[in-house]
Amino acid sequence: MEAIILQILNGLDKGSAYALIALGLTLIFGTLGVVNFAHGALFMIGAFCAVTLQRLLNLSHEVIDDTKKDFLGNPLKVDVPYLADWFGADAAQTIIQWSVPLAILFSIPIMILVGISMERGLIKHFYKRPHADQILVTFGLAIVLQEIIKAFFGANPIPTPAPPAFTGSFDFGALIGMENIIYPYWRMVYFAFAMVVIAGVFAFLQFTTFGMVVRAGMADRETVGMLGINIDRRFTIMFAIAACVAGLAGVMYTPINSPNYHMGMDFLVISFVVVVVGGMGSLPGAVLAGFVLGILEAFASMNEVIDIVPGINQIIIYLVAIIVLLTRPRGLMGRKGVMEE
Amino acid sequence: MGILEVKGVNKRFGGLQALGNVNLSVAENTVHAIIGPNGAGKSTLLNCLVGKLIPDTGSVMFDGQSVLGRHPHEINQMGISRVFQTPEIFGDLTVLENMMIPCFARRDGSFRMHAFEQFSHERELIDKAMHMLEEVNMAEKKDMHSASMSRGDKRRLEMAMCLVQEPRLLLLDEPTAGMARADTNNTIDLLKEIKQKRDITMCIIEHDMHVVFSLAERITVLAQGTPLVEDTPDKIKGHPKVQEAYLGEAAH
Amino acid sequence: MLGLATKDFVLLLVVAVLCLFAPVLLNPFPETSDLAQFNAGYPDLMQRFVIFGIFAIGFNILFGLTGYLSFGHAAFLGVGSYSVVWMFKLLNYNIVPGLLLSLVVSGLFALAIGYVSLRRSGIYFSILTLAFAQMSFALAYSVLTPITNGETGLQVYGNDPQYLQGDSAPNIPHLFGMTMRATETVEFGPWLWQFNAGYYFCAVVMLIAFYLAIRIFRSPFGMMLRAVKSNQQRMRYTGLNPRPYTLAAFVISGMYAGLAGGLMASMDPLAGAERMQWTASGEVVLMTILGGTGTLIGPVLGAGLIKYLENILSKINDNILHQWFAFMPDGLEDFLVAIVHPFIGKGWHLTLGLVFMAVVIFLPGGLVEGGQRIGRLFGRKKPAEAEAKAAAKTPAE
Amino acid sequence: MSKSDLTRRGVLRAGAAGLATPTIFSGAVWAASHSGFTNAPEGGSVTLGFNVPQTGPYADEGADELRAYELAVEHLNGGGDGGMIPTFSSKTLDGTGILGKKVEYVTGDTQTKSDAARASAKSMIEKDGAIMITGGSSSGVAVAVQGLCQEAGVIFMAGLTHSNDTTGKDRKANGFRHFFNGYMSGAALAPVLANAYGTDRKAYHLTADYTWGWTQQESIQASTEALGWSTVQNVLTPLAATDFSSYIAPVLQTDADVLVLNHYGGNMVNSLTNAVQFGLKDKIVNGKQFEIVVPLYSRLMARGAGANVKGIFGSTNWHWSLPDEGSQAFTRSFGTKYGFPPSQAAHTCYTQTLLYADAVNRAGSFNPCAVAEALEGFEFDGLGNGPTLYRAEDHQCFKDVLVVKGKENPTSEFDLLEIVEITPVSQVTYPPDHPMFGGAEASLGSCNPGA
Repeated sequence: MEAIILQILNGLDKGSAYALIALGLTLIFGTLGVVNFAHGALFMIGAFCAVTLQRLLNLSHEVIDDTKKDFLGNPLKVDVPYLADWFGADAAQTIIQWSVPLAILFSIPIMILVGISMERGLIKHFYKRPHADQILVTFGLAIVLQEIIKAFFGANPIPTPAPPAFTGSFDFGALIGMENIIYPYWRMVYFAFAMVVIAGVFAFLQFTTFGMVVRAGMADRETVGMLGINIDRRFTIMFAIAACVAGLAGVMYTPINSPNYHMGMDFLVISFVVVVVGGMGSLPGAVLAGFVLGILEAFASMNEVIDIVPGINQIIIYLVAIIVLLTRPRGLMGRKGVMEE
Repeated sequence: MGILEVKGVNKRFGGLQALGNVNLSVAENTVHAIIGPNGAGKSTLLNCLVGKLIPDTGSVMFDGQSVLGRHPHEINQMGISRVFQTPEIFGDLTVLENMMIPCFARRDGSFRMHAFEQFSHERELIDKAMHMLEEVNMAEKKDMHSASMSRGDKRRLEMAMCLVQEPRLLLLDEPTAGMARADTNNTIDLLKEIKQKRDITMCIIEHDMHVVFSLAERITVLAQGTPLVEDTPDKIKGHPKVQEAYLGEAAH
Repeated sequence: MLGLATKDFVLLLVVAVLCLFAPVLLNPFPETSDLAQFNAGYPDLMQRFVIFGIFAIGFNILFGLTGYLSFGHAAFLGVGSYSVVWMFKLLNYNIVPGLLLSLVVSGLFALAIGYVSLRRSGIYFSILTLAFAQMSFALAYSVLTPITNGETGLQVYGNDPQYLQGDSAPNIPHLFGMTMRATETVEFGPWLWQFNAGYYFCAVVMLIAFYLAIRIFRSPFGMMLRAVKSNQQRMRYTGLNPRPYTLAAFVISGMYAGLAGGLMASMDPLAGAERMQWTASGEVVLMTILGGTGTLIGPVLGAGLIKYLENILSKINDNILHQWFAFMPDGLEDFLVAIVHPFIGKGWHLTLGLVFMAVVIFLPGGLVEGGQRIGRLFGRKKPAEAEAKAAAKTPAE
Repeated sequence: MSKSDLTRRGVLRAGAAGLATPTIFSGAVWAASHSGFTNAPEGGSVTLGFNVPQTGPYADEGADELRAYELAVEHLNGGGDGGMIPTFSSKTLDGTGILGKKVEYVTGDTQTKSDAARASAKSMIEKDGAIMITGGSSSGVAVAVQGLCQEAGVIFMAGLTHSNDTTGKDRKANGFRHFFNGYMSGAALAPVLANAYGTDRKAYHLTADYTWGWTQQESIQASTEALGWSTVQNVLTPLAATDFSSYIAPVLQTDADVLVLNHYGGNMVNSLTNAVQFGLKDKIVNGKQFEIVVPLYSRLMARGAGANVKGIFGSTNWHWSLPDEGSQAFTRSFGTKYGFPPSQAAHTCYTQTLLYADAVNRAGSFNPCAVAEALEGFEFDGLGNGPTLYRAEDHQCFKDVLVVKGKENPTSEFDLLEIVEITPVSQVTYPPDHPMFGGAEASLGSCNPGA
């Protein structure tokens, strides 16, 4: 029982990441009709916004400490962050430790800028091109973005810990009278954050005129165009929002797993699977599929399950995708005619 | 006994009764029109005839054989061809290639692996296709990229593609929808010419009364999924029920 | 000739001549020059060019003609490789049984996956094929290790049965005694040319595959496949069943992939699971689009370009850059090295990404369109590239 | 014309001056130049092939290997401070290259994929005339390239490869490994673990689901069980996994009190980070403090896990803080040139290059068979690991193994590990026909000089 509760928590947590990435992807892919292979790169850039902020806060000058020696036997040079000079060592320490939450604010304008320049500079010209061309250009872009990040930050993972207040884990078990149900704080934060972002995007699309127009555009782009509404600008904003969602998912993910330059590619395939299993053109479908696949993946990695079906943990997502697509032609909640030709 | 016999067909979509107890008989070698206001169930009925939809109850017999449960391509192979509301052609292919495909389909059936055969060896089919193109006055356009043609040409090509298969029943789904008056008249003339030259049964679904009364020998009026009356054009014109259900509404 | 229209025959002939003289043509720079770094005329890379050419030609039969974008073709590549190595392990090092088996096994594999995946179209089809291939990869890497030898890759061990291995037969892959690694080396002035048996074998296979592909493209069957891409609705209402046509195309292109995989293992008797990963599937998609989807020669060009960049650029290091720019003043030399540095060696991915973007932005029809433009620039059509594209679109007479 | 199974060139480059008169189809000259083995060097230089991951997850490790190789070439050619050459017990290296020939090198990208690695190695052999291939940062690649070098008839000096198979069931006559292996990690770690955590421990293993993971797990399980530990469970995790939470959570439900992470690289960083997130380090089970063990440590990767490595035991092939003369010389030489201390990958690659060069000098020939003979059973010292034996039976180096622990108070980003114990070589030695190494069936085959 405890094991099952824990795996549900794990599933919700994995699902949060999947859902957030898929949500942004489906806005671009299911809505704008662009097969965006660079979406994983947006997630990665988000994560590196957190790394960059951490580096910025850590900007230091060297102070020579004669009492210690470095590996070559010379006096040790100690890096002292400028922040420490300005606010004192303890305050600086606290600010640096809180770099990931701070990076949320830092990343939003950056991601919007990245999204807008990507859409205006490149994607815009590919709305009417075949999907094949979109794949080639966005894949090329993804590689270029990845390599730029690699050139600056290297290939190794970079630790970006959560603030001390959120490290460690919470004892659920004590709360409900069961043993051994503890769960990391930051993962709970991630889940809550995902919920807020998802709710925000839905509310935005549901309750604003902008959202109404975009939803109408999703359903029938030509008609909306004919109404004289400038759908182009709205699509740009849409793209920026999608980039933002992906970026925020990346920022918040950094304390869970240390970011590296190819983390986007790792998530790319999964996020396409999630979007398609959810059904093309359906935002709730993408979110639902994210959580369903997350939970199933968590369950499939339980020993009891692997003992029965060896290797199931390796293939569960793909197996589920096949079953869903064969039983439900347009995924869980897909609309007819979107990307079926 | 008509070539097409529809008996007691019902079709529901959720709570909506799209077709209610439809009976229809189309006699061989006639032009039969099905008219009715929007939402009367004309398209649903047509889709039941070609295998796109399966009725909940009832039977659809073509030449004594049931078409129900068969795939569209099987129904076509039985001798039913269909012209769509917006011309459905192979836009990426040339006009002649468009014509060749129905020729192959008629000769080789629904699938054949002719992967290593050559076009130049298919003289007979090419002649047949060219012949048909001449009949619809498109022979000189044979190498054109078909997607780049006018709508009227596309319509003519589509009809030629259907006719080259020598169907026994040709279904036309609003063949003049969205056309200018002159184009409509051309289409009417073309259809008349076609009818004159061969034995063929046509079933037209149409909105435009001008087309219907120019072509049809019998007319069925559909309203709210049920046939209202079936009669000759002259009788239909004056029929009070029709006036009320259809023409009356159209006069608004 | 050979049942081909003249222009197709000329294309085939040009490709054949290029293949024949590839060891010379791909080594344009004398060994002694600094530019020898860009020579691609060594056996392994030439083999890769033609093998990936086969892979891409086959993929194009499916994607270029029917428009069905498979994201799982690497699975067939892997299956083909495993088949060949298993034949090496069980029978002997002759490559013929293995290649035949790779055709059969990849065909059956494609039949099974295609039968299921083709129930859906568009992106749903792509994801189904992707899922099957990723499952194959994950299982081959782990649970199926007894069959695939997992991460290490399937290879021949000394204690394998090799029931038909004669004492005198070569202990490396061979074709009835002619080893795939046999190389004639010819020195011509400062040039060095390597004529490799394995490469020529692969080239012959590719020419046959290319010839068959032209025949398919120009056949009524090829036209039906283009009809599938164009309008499935009309096709059904014309009495044709699109499913067996797409399935046939899927199986044929799966067998091309299997053959390519088989050849890879024949040239180099090791079959690794990563050959089945999605990145490998994606690579052939990129090759095809890069070269020109639906054109005859495009996919081969795309395959060549990607493999060239991968194998040549990745080997250029700063040391070599300094040699190139050594004639310049020191400051300028360092500056140029610093400029070029990000794009070579470990940065070859960056160049690859930029090439993808540049091609798709400036040459919407892929490399073939580039060829056409050059052809137009010089006022006369280049037979190879220019006609390939035009031919694909001209009437099927 | 000459006929050969693998050709060489490089000659032309090196001996360019001698080619003033163009020779047309001068096959005879070619044949004469063959000394009965692949890529026999001619002229004044010899080409080595450095095949390391330059893209993909191990790119940083590959970059460090490449730095070490460049340093080694510099030292062999008489540049720099000579690094470990002066401390090396064999004194044949005198800064004049190898056998008097200047050392040149080519580089390639393995991408950490067997196919790409083999393609890269082949191009070095076929195009650049490399006489020896070295490098790599994973066992799959090492085994694949080793097999290729065996077929091609060149020597392969493995870089970082830790799987038992490399010198176990996949051992090859032309392949040599200086790096230690899974068995040695297990044998070295177990006593230290038993000492620190007691002999009554229940271990839970998470293992990367591929050959290296399995051999590592098998080794550590055998060594710890021999000292009284029990193994609660071994769970295989997919290589592609990035989030290990669903594998870590079940640990909480068992009575295990030690978690062994048989992961490397990105897998290790993530699984360790996740384990610490779940509070495993602070957990008390059966009245004992819960512990985590990472059998194979890499300083580069440990950096990715940040503070999570503190206090966690593992093993490593070498560490820059070793006090012996050789290690100090190498660290000084590397650190002066690049500004940071070398990694264990860099060390093993540097050492392998020196060992190869020395073997050629001692053999007096570049012929792979002669080189192999010179390396087989070679005993040496002064290269940072104390007295070392290149065992003839399986071409594995036998030397002391370092047991390390994540440092509590690192002074810099390079100072993450502290050496807990140097396990003597006698404790980690095993017979060549050990069942974990292919048993009696495993054989080197015979040396292949190519040509």
